[in-house]
Amino acid sequence: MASSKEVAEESNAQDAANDAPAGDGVAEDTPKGPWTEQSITIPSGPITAEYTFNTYPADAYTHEDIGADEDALLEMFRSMMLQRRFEERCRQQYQKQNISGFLHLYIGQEAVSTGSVHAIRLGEDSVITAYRDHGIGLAMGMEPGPAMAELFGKGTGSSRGKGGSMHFFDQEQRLFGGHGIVGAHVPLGAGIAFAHKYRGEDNVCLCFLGDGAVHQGAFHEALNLASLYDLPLVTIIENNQYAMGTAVDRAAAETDLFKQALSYDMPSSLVSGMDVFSMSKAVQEHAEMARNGQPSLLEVRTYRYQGHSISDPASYRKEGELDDRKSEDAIVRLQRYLTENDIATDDELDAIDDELKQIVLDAIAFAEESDFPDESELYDHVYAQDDYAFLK
Amino acid sequence: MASSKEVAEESNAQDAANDAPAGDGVAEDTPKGPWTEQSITIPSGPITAEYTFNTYPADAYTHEDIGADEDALLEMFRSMMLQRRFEERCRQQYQKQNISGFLHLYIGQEAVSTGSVHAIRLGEDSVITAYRDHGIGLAMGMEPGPAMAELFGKGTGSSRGKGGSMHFFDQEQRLFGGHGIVGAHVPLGAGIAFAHKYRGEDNVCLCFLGDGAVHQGAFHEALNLASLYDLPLVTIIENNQYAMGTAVDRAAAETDLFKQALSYDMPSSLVSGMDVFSMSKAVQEHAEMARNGQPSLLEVRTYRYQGHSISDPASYRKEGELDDRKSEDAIVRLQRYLTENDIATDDELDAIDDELKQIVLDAIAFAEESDFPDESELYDHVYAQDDYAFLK
Amino acid sequence: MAELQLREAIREAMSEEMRRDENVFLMGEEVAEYNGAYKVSKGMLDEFGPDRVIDTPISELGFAGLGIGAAMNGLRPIIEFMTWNFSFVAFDQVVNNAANIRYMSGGQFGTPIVFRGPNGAAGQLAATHSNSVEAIYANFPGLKVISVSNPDDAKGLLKSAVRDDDPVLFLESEQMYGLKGEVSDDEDYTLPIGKARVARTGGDVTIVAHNKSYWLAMDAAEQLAERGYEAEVIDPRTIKPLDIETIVESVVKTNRLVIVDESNPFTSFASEVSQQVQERAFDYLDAPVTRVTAADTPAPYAPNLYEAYMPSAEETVEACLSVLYADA
Amino acid sequence: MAELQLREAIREAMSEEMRRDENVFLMGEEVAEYNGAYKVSKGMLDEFGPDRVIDTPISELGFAGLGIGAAMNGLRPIIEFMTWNFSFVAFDQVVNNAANIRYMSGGQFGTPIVFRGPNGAAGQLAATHSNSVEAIYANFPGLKVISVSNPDDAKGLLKSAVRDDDPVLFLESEQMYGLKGEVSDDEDYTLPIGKARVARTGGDVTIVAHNKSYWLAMDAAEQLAERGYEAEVIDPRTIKPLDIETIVESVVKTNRLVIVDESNPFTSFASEVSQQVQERAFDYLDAPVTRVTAADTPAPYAPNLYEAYMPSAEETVEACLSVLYADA
Ligand SMILES: Cc1ncc(C[n+]2csc(CCOP(=O)(O)OP(=O)(O)O)c2C)c(N)n1
Ligand SMILES: Cc1ncc(C[n+]2csc(CCOP(=O)(O)OP(=O)(O)O)c2C)c(N)n1
Ligand SMILES: [Mg+2]
Ligand SMILES: [Mg+2]
Repeated sequence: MASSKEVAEESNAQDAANDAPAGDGVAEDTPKGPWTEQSITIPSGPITAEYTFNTYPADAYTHEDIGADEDALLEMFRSMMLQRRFEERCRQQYQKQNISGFLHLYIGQEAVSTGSVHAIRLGEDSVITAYRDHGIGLAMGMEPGPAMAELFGKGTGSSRGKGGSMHFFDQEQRLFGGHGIVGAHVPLGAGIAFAHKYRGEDNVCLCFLGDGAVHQGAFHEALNLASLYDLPLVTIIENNQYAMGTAVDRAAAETDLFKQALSYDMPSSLVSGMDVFSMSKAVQEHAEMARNGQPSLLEVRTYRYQGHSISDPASYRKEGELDDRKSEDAIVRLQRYLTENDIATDDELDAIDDELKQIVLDAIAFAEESDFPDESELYDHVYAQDDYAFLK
Repeated sequence: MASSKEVAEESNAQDAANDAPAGDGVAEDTPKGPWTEQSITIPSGPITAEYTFNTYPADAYTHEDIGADEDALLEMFRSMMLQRRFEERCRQQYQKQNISGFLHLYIGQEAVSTGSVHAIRLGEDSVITAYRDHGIGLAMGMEPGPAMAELFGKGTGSSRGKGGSMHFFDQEQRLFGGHGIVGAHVPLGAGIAFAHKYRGEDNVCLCFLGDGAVHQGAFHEALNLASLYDLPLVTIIENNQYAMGTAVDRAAAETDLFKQALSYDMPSSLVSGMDVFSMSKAVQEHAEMARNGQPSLLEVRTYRYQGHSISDPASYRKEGELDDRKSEDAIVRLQRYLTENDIATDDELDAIDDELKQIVLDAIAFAEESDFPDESELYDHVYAQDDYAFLK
Repeated sequence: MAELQLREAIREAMSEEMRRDENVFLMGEEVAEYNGAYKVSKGMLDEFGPDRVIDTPISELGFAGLGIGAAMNGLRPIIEFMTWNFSFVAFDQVVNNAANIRYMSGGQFGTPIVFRGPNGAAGQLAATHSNSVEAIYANFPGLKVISVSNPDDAKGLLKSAVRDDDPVLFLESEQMYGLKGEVSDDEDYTLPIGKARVARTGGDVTIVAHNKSYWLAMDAAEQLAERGYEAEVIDPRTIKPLDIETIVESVVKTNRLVIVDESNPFTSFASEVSQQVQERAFDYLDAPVTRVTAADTPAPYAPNLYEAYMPSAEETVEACLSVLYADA
Repeated sequence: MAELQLREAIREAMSEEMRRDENVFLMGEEVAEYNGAYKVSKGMLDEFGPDRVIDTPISELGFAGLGIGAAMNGLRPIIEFMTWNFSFVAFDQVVNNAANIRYMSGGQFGTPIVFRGPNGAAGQLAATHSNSVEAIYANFPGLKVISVSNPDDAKGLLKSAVRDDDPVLFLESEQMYGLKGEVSDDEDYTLPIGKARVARTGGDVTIVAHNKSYWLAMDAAEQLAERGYEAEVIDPRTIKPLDIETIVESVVKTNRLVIVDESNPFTSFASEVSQQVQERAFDYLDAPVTRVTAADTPAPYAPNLYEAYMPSAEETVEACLSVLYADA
């Protein structure tokens, strides 16, 4: 594929021609010695560099293009619909005060999680994300019961009630969290990828972050390290247009976030997050690159329908903006695809939906019936050695 | 001038044409409302972007090109020569144990400090740098006596003996330090520029950092803020090829450091740090941009002749590398220019050199004769209110 | 006097100082268009405009440093951390730059800057969003640290902080932003940094408590009164410089000290007060200085664990009874 | 037993653990090609190769986080901070990620990682390069903090740290790297984390001191002996979890405690030891717990100011004499 990297190297070759600073790519091949390979002689003419970025627009791929059979398609539908139904209930349960603390809903972005999970080797590859983590958790197969119980702060919760909404983890499925400090999990993603490479596995790590997290130094340091060490990492910016109340273009001097890859000699692409096929296609191709030792960056344009958190009225939106985005809805899009291509009827899909609604109700029942953790658990999991004497 | 920024906007215009993400530059003009101006519709074809970077090679400019008369040229020679003679003595004084702590010498990079100072309004514009700060301090007119006394830790030192080698400050000349934590002073530079703009002054801040500091998050956060707020800041990377023992191309995934500007929609240029004329020219043009509200980045290719600090044997260099670089020496280059253009004779220049050597000896004498600070000064300058009762 | 919420008192202090001195500006995440994540800066963008009330990207390290640089160059920034938890990504800027530049420059450059925001646990926000930072920052010479428990102190001390020539860290509380109290409306109302407030006098036991913990202490004092014990409650208000004299004076009278501090206990502010008091009032102490703090664990999410984690009025009463050698 | 420098003992511990367990690797600035800024990792690149001894850019925040992620995914990283001063740009990773992930995930993911490097002032390096960090990090539940004073403890405790399933911060000393001492050459030589060492027994006064300060304490003990006073010197070795029992046992015997800690005093480790001892041994104390620390100022560069800034054996002797109510 035409990637910014290759083109960058072309343009560098060309630079070299008019004897510009050489040495690009040297970081990739281990240098012969610890010394610099760079020239300090400055070329006379201006230096030009041209870059190309792949795009993955919506409505551009069929299910064959992403290697999904009909069962897989229905799985995708189930996955996205489950996320939405689950979170619709979360809102209600928060109002009922069964859920407390922060609650960040993912509604509108479901194609990103579902498409990405479809593209990887679930259970072998690794995933890490920020605090808006219900969607990816469910997409990866976390059980709705323990997930809801975590939101209720129950002992049966996926994190035993210790983490809550921002801290979904699943050791089995290799979801490494669920992290609350913006950008701070991106270096962790690089480290998870590092461990895969260190052990010689051909697994990758997907690291999701928000558009706002691009402005944390941690993101930049991690991307340079990932590129320098050729880590099997796909960094995925879920650009849902806002960081809390701050529009992406009020925070980023360069509003095309995919261009951040240029500083790290990394390929990057721009993807529609409103089409699960586009997401799957993009992540498949970039995960493959990662397996071959080439980290990359994806900017996904998507949209969150709800406020930043349950308490945010989101009055910063432009009038009509929300409806406008909703007209792009990824679930509706897949629904249309399934029916128009006679893969499923509306009735069949409604039946699945009803089933999912029931699953969510059962999850709530499970959470309600579960007990809060035993008080002694306050002191568990602070250290591997539980119940350290000095703690009390 | 053709800058990456303009080209970037071109290429964005063109992007917009094939309806790619709009909104670039929106950060510049205050947006009409808090909402996003960005599109989430992804263009079908790949996106291409072309960038151009100006270069300022060595031996490309005459003294007329940089608006320097003969006096100014001799001033430049004095400035560079003073830095070198001063630091040659520093090494000796360190071995005599009159200087302690860390000592980082600037020898080889003198054209960067002298050329930059020639290009700005000294005393009105502001400057901040890292710990390799003797050169810029002397170039800005710090007196050799108090400078040397600071290295000796004497009460007559420029920072009263409290800072030492890494912490040269000069309130008069507007040198804001002298900072020891790599990269941590770059946000300070943005803040100094912010204050200039806030007060409506047309002054700028030059912020110098090393090639190694590019890998600190602080650098990236500061550049985005500078571009977002249109701060009068010129960020100058003194790429002397090594960060301690680490060659620039062993630390940077993208070894063309000037390309870091692309992430922040900022113009950037590549400059030879081995020619004081090229430095002056580049800083003049970019300082002018800054006065007009356009921050920018300069990558300067230069070289440090000494080890990282006095204790570093610098065995990481390639064989012959040092001599190779020394053949580019900026002082020799200016000397040649002055004699070849009959601006000064070798004898005249030697006379200046002898005078400077004596000035440095006098500075040492001044430092030697000065007293250490009074012990009570330990508690001064912790807070504005000196001698806070609670301190003791 | 007017009755104001804590958030309103803070806003009034900032607005008055910005009217008084045009070198004062407010910068932080969501402070302008959004009117503040907790509505502390509500309306300030309208009054002062986007040049003085400035939204930032999520770049604490960057804008904390920007503020320090601006302070070195003559301005008086107020930098809001949405919460103090997020100051940890800016930690180096605060402790190495803001704290040391005056000293390292031999007094040539000062850093008159205020960093402010809510501190401590604020409900079930889990481990990374419940940090109490006063002890950590107060360890660094060059910094001043204030932590307030009510609107009037908040206004008077924040105005002093803005006028102070040194870096001041000003700690508020998310859960107290709605707390109401009488506040002076004098435009020049300032309170001295470094002076504690004796909020309740009593001769039996001294309780030192700041920020939210102050209210636990007052509650405990009431309960003790019902049992016939009079507690003297002292709100230090300033963590550093600490008004140790006022505390020692009280302990000399009561001979007993309990410190309530919702931080994790190890190397906490409570430890410091204890050390200083036993050093200066050793012969007056009839019982060990006792602290009531959060558990030495990260903050859990589950409501019952969270309750067990946080210090309570009940634990404070128990601690007081134990130093009084009275049975609970 | 072999006589090794501190740096050699640390190197031996790392190398033995890397031979024992291939999941252990070393990462940091200048650790590989340059053989370590202080030559601690000399020769390790040659033995273990560039995949296990890894140079980094100057990105502490990035590679500290990378290490934590690698630890979550089954490796056992040793992350070297060139000095602990530079850990402040990585502060959030250490205190919010390394410390909390086990807790937040309900025990699903651990972070077995060692962060190590020299701590404290190391001569005239001025304010930003002389920080002592033990108190700051020990405030955070989930972290373990070790600070060593000699080669043998360094080897035994670093090996335990690498084998520990929790994040361990290991504090060394630039000025002690050349210090020689007898070191066990048992490949499985480990020392328990959380156990103090009684280095010198005496019945008159207890001195608690770690890292460089330990040697001040031993020096002071000699001087006191000449005056007829026998000091018991305890090296806590582990800052957290603190072996308070050993310290209290000694104080019960000596009835006097002096803590030497080269950190800035406010909310220091010394404050914590003081608080815990007076709480547990109140009735045994015949004098106030007294600390000998650095001045409450940034570290100055000038040699005479620096000397005045740092704690000394003389101040330690004075402090002991004062708690002994003997005149200096
Ligand atoms: C370092 C840090 N600063 C501030 C916050 C407060 N905060 C939580 S979420 C958020 C917005 C993040 O936006 P984005 O990265 O776009 O993710 P999204 O919420 O859109 O999914 C902010 C500022 C934080 N958690 N961490
Ligand atoms: C945050 C931080 N990490 C590490 C160090 C130790 N250190 C001091 S200078 C230096 C190398 C910096 O190299 P560069 O930025 O290229 O500047 P140069 O020394 O070449 O002028 C390092 C790693 C530091 N001072 N600060
Ligand atoms: Mg967002
Ligand atoms: Mg360099």
